Amino acid sequence: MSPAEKIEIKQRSETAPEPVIDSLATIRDMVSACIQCGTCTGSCPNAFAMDLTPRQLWYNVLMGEKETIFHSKTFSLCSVCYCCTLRCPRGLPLTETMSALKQIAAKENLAPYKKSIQFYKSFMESVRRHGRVREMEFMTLYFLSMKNPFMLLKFAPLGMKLMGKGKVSFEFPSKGNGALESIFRKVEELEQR
Amino acid sequence: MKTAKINVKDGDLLTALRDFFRSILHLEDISAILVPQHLPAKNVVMPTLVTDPKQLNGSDPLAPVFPLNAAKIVSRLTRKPMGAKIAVVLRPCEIRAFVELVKLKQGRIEEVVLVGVDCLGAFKNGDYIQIVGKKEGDFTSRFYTDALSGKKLTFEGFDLAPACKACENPVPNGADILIGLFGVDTNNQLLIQARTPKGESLYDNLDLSDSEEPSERPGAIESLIHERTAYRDKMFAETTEATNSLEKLNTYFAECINCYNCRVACPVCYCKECVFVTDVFNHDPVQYLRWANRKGAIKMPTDTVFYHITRIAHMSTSCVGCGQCTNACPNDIPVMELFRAVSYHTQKAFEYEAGRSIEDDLPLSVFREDDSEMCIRDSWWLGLESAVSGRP
Amino acid sequence: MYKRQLVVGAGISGIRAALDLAEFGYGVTLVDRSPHIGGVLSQLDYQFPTDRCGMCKMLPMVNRDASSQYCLRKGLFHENIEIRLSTELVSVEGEPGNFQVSLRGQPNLVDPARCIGCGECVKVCPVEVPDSFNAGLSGRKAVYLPVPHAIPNAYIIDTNACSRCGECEAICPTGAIKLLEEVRKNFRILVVDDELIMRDSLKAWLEDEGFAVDIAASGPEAMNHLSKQAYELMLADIKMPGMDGVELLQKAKEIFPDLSVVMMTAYATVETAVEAMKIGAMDYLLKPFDPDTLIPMIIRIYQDLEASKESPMEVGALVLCAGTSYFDPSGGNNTYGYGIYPNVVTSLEFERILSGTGPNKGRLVRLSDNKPLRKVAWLQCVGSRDIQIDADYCSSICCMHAIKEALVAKERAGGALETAIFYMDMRTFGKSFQRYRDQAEIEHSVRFEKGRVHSILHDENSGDLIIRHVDYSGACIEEIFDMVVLSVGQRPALGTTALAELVEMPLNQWGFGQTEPFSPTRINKEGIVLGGSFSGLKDISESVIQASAAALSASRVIHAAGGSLSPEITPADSFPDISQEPPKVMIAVCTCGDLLLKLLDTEQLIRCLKTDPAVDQVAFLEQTCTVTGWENLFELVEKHKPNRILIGSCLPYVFTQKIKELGQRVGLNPVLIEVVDLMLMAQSSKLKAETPSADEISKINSELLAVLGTGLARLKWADPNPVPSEKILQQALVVGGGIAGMFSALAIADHGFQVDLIEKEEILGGNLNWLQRTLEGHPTKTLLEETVIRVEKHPLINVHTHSQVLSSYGQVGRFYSTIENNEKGAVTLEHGVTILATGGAEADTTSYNYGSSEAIVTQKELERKIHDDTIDPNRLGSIVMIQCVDSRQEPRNYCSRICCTTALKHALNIKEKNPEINVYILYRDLMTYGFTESYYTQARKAGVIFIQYDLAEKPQVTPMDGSVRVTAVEPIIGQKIRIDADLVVLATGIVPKLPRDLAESFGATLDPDGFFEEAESKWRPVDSLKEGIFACGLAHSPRNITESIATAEAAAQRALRILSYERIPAGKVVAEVRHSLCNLCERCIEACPYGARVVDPDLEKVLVNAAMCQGCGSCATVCPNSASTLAGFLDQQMFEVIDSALEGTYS
Amino acid sequence: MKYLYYPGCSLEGTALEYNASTQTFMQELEVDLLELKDWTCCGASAAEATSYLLSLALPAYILAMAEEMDGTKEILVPCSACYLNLKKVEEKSRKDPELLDKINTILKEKKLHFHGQVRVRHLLDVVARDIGPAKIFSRVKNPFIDLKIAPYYGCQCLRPYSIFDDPEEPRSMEPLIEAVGAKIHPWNMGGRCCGASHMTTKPEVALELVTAILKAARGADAIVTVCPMCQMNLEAYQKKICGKSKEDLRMTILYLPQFLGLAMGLSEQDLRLDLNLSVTKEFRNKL
Repeated sequence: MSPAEKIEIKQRSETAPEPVIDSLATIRDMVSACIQCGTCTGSCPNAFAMDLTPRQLWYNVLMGEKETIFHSKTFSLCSVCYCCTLRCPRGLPLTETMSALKQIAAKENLAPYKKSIQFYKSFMESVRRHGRVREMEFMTLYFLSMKNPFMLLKFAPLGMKLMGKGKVSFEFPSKGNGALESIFRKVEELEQR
Repeated sequence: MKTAKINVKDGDLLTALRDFFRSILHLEDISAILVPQHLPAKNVVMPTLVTDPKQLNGSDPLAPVFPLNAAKIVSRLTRKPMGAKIAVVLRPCEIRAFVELVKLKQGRIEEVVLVGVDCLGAFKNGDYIQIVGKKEGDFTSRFYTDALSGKKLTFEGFDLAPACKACENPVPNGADILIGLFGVDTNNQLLIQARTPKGESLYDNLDLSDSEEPSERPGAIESLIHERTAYRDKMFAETTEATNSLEKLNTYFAECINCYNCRVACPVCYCKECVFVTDVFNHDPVQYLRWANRKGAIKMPTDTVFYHITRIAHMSTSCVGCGQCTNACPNDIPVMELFRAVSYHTQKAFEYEAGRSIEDDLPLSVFREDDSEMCIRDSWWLGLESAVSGRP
Repeated sequence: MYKRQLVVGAGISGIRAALDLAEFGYGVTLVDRSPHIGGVLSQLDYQFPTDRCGMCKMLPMVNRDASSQYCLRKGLFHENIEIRLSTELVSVEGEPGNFQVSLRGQPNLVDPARCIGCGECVKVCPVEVPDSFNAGLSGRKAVYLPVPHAIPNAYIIDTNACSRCGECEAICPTGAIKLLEEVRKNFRILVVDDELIMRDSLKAWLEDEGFAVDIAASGPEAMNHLSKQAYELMLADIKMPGMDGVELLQKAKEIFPDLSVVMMTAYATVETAVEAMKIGAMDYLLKPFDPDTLIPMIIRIYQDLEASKESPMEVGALVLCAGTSYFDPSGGNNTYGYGIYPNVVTSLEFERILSGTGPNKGRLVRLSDNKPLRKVAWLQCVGSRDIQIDADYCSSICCMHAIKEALVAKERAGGALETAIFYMDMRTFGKSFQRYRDQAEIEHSVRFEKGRVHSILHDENSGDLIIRHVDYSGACIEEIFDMVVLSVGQRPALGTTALAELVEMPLNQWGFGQTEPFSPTRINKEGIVLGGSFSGLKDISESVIQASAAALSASRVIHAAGGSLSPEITPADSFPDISQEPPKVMIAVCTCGDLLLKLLDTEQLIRCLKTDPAVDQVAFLEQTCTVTGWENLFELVEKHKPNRILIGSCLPYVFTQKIKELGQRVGLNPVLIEVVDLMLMAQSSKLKAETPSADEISKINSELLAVLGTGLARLKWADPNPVPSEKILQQALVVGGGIAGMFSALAIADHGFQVDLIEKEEILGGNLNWLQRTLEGHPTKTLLEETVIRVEKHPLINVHTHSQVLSSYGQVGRFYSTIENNEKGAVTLEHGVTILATGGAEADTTSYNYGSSEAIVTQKELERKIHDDTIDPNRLGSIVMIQCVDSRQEPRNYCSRICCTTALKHALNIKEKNPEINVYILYRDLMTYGFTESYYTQARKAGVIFIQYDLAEKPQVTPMDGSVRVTAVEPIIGQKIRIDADLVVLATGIVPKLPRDLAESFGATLDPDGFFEEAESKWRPVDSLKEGIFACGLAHSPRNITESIATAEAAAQRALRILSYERIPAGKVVAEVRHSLCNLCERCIEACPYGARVVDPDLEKVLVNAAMCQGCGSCATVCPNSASTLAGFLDQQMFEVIDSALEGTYS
Repeated sequence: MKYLYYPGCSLEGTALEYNASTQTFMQELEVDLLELKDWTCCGASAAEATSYLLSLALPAYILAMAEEMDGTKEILVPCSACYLNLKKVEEKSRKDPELLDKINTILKEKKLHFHGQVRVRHLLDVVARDIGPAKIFSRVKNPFIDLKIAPYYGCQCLRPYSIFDDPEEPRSMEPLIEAVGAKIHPWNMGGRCCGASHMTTKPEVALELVTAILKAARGADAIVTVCPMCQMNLEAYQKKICGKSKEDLRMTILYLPQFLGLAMGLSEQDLRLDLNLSVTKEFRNKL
């Protein structure tokens, strides 16, 4: 069900909407008791950088405004500090809702979030392969996936510094190698259902 | 506002006025006219209730004297239905006093037509007798000629009464029919104005021809009021200075003998019997002794200042400043001066002006249970205190 | 005989219920667990909308002399009310109409009868604790005054804080303090423990508390003690060698079944202890324990046992008015830094800061650094509407409280104060609230910021507070405030759960009292009713209404149980007529031990007093407060036979009853006996020297003379004539046969009085004829049917349908109303009181293109159409509801209170039938006050979309082909939205149906919106200023069914207070007219606020209705020559009183 | 005292010194740490951003492994991100049996079953409550009377589960810092978010947050942290931030065990102070 069938929001963004899976319903249930008091926005350390405030994001979730939601960078800017969750007078799982939106974006590989998605996916790929994560590998995977190896240069000074301290290793982690593959597979299997 | 002019021959205002009164009395629905007249005896001027037009020959609303404020008379005439309509010729302060009495349910306005004459002022009663007692002939015309030509109104060393000199209401604005002198070429004309619907219906029956108000009139009135206000403010300042402590107030009323003449003369003091002559102030003999004991000596009679303050408390919101109180005082206490000074502030505090309009509610008459902010006593004391202390 | 009634809780509703019952003639016992009456109101000085107090307006209006006319915040003195403070209800037995209750009073270590309030004890007390009266903002000693203003205001001792140092006991000049009560010595405790240290410390602790303690080291030794000496209580250890505690318990109980035993146990043997309770132990103590847990428990046991010795009190019904308490913001996620940042205060604390008796003496400065307040913020919904802290409800009162505080603070600051209120919805749902809010915003520039503030930052250096909030554009704004006030919400009162368990009443999910559907007061248990905010969250006026309704329900219980109906009026005692005798006064001065004699020159005093020939005798007596002293006085009176008695002593208020007795014994009308307070004078003289100088003595003499002189002056003029009374026609007229009218008619008829019930329509029921069910889901049909049957079958109710009142005149006790029936024509009914229950209706509208399309309906039409299936939610795709149609804006600038909940009701109902439907509610502020808030949450959860709109940009409604297009500005996203709806529902609000001219003919006035105008919106909410006229239901104000019933029962209660008397006596203080002086200027008629005066044109006289006159004195004030006078305040009398008072200041 | 020990990936990489100092510190206080065998990644913040189920399955796997271990049921976690991930599973599975079933379906793959019997403890929780300031005070060798310390808690050890401290006004580090003689820098940034997860993808946002924290810390001699992400964020970008804001915002950032360890007389080498990216000269001089 989409409650927004008969509602039209003007001043739509110019870019054409990308296909989005129609699974907003569960997410809407997470925030349906929202009374739009704005506590979340006031609490959010990253609100200053967001295009929609969290309050506006929830409103769009309630209204089923997929296109607005997935053109906004708001949820990708959530740094999972849980301030809003803690303070919401309705006790809504707001941080988890942000994550749920991230998950949709990741599943759908939505273009606006490419950077974050690739970052996380690279990380998880590293974990999947080795059981533990090694910064060097995962950063390389990330920069490669971004098809921009030059990005590496931006982080080079820090990387060099860390390498100097022996904190970034070129070795892959030895222990637990491949230990998590079966778990990843099973999760994927369950999520397909 | 319907306006007309009637002709005056040789500057004889009185004749023209008498003719006009006759024409009013001739009207079908006017049964009588109350007008000040020279009485044959002793050359005094008193209100007379006239039904026969011939009996208007001595009428003289311009004589500079009014031994009593006629509002009291009109109140007596109208307390209950009379079954007929009368016209009453009054000074502005009398009209204003009557308006107050109507609001106090002491008179009814339904059966009267108020005819007001521009007021040139008056002398104290005693002074007037002194002046006219020695004069041959028509003092009134000498007076109004001087008054209207702006000469100094001092006769035999007697000046106009202070109340009149301080009166900023020389024009009878509340009258149904106004007879205008200020700014009018009184050698030839008198101004007649119908100021109310009641006045208009009378006017319509009077065979008058419509005309314009002379353009000089507003200016003339304004300058007169300006002069009076200046006098008044000076009087307020002096009075305040003379009464701004309890001690000074005692001195101010030192000569008072509790004769209560001032309250009898006061047009708005309407009580059947003043509380000061009732048993409330008929103290036990032992009480006097106790008071005397307390201080070693007390002035007799007691309660003099208390009396005046109480009268101010009761009546200052309705005081029209006619000055009859001062007139009535056997010991020449300037009662009016203090009354007016206090009234000015109390009336201002309530945004009320005594006698201005029948429509304005009397102050203090509306009281609600949940309205504890302005307690009756508080607000009154506020006025008195500021008046006495001279603070705004 | 009249049954006594018990009112639990002496807050505002408890006082109201007690007064209502007492005025009705019941004896009432009013208990409160705190040491003062007034509840939280004793801490609140100002009430909106007047921004003043006004509590005194609750004082009885009929039979006024039964109650002292004192400030109710200071004290309540009614001859039918017994007040027991620091007292709790501990048990309830029996059945409705016949309960036996036991009460437990905290023993008072200060004897209130002896305490003279000198405060010497406070000076020496070494213990300082936070003062709860000032919400902890200031400190107080362990011995203290519970409130600064009570009368009598005896000091009390905080037993928890008191260190028992004895300093106060030593310094008390009247011996009023007894720290260790003698009686405790009679309470013997046996401590049995095998550990020596345990035995010894217990003995020491308990003996410190004044108990008599013996110790035993083993079971056999204990048995030995028990056989020799009677014990009240035994503390027995469980684990002892040989005979263990349980065995000891068993043996002891066999021989001494009445012995109370408390087991002492370590954690390991808790189960044994629980078992022990099954065989007769009363409780157990878990080791290790400290004195702080042990002592209160033992004292409680002691008090319970002492209380159980008193025979339980017989009462007819219980009215529980236990109130609520405030949320404590320091617990949980204290994001506002309450208790950490000194300038974050609660609304109650701010109230104390505003108060002249507060920690700042009313100066508007910060407590932390004395900085004057220039900018203050209020944060709403602290502890309310917060699911995280289990408060899915609105506390109902905080919005108005915050506005009031802002306005009072602004006034106090002379305008030099910036105020901002941060809120989610401004819940201005009560009568006149919306205009008050608008005025605050427009005229007084109180800033209203929509948005919830999540946390406060603190500037350590300046003490200022930084608030970060978000506006609609999403911009974050940081603002600095001097002080932040947290508008704390309501919580169940302390002890609610225990009380509920005691009377076996249910609590709702948040712990508040739960009443039966449609009843504001009744619970599932007959004979026990709830009043005030105990059953939910209410402001003063609703609490007062509810309390009166509770009084009615309680009285009904008595009636059902066979209580008598009309109060037995004791015939007025006849006393010898002394009106012709000259005054012969006896002055008796109580010397309070020898305290006064030390300060006085008695010879000189007698000489001075006797200069007044009215004074016959001057006597000095010792301790008139004691029985002996009083007997001495009686003998003197017998001997000298004065015709007036003046007593100089302390606390005149406690003498009322004694004076009555004395009068009866010596045959003197009690009005001729007067008591003046000498103690006040003795204290204020500040003279405590053992040997005062001659100058000082003469000064005290003249002060004393002034006090006695004023009393003498009053007494000389006292008028022994009987007070006038007015005859009452014991019948009522109820206008309007809706639910409110029917309920009030039933309430009156059930008390045995005849009622005429007038209904305009063909059938009874009013709005209930179309309503289907409530938000909570209760069907209204059953209620309607049952009520109509009860009304129609009631032998004392005459139902006049198809009838209207044409006109009415008269005064309380006898009104004449002309009723016109469609067929039968006009008849005139006579009645003693009138209840206006003329109801209200959904307002008509032409807004939003109403009428142009069938798809645009009102909420009422929706209810009907859903019921008769003309609207089928399953066939609709989307519905838009628009709230506040024509409401909350001029000219109808009031909230109709029910529309938001009605919208929720329908939205939830529709969503239930068709979950796929889209429901949009366009609202301004959602008024889901109280527990209805949870339905708002439910609606949100059900997927209803809420869109707020602003008056400046109202939604647009355009009928289209087959649908209705609604456009509105959505403020959150700041965009215009468009909804094509299948149905648009308008909430047009309620308009009253009482025509202004009819109201005026009854003598009632209407407010600007046409609702009934109360005598006083908070304290006399269902009364008209004109006595004998009451209103209820929608004629009074918009409200739901249960709230309407509350007003109906309250109005009935207020009416019954009059109806139950054949004649109602006026008060002693009544105005009179001295016709010979009267000029008929009628200023007194205009001045009389109660309409008690009329001018009779035939007699040409001004007449006063003595029962309606409240003795306020307005008439006497406006009358210039004292033609209008007030009994007891004659000019001469007042002059003499003033004169005597001056005596003291002149010399 | 004995705890299971889950260091997490960061402590093998960028936060080597946290691992080293924690172990040394605990050893000094006679606390045994039994490191989990074959521990795997908890999913960090990446798992939750990609799959809800995965974000629970990964930590559940770790806890299930922990349940297999003998000796104690308490698992000490120094990394706040790991702590939260593990805690979340502990809490959620306790409240939601259905979810627990689902998780166990996944763990079946590894022939493990999670019973919900281990208790996840943050390092700070253990230091503050189990060890306590008194014990630390008794071990102090170099009291830091001249130091003023800004305690920084970050988010995830406080929120959303407020187990051992106030999530809004955290104070648990203060008695510990005071126990070694140092003073507390008065600030209210201790629980503020540093934006760690954004540093790679949205550095402009994260830098803003870090700048605010560093500015508020001015006046302190060091910031003490309990999370490798916070530590890295606060120490690694100082140069960049100083350049951007044109202010000297350099600040020593130490892990809590490092700081307390120093006072207890442990060597800089043992505490691996050499691995810290930002220890100022001024701070060293005060030691």
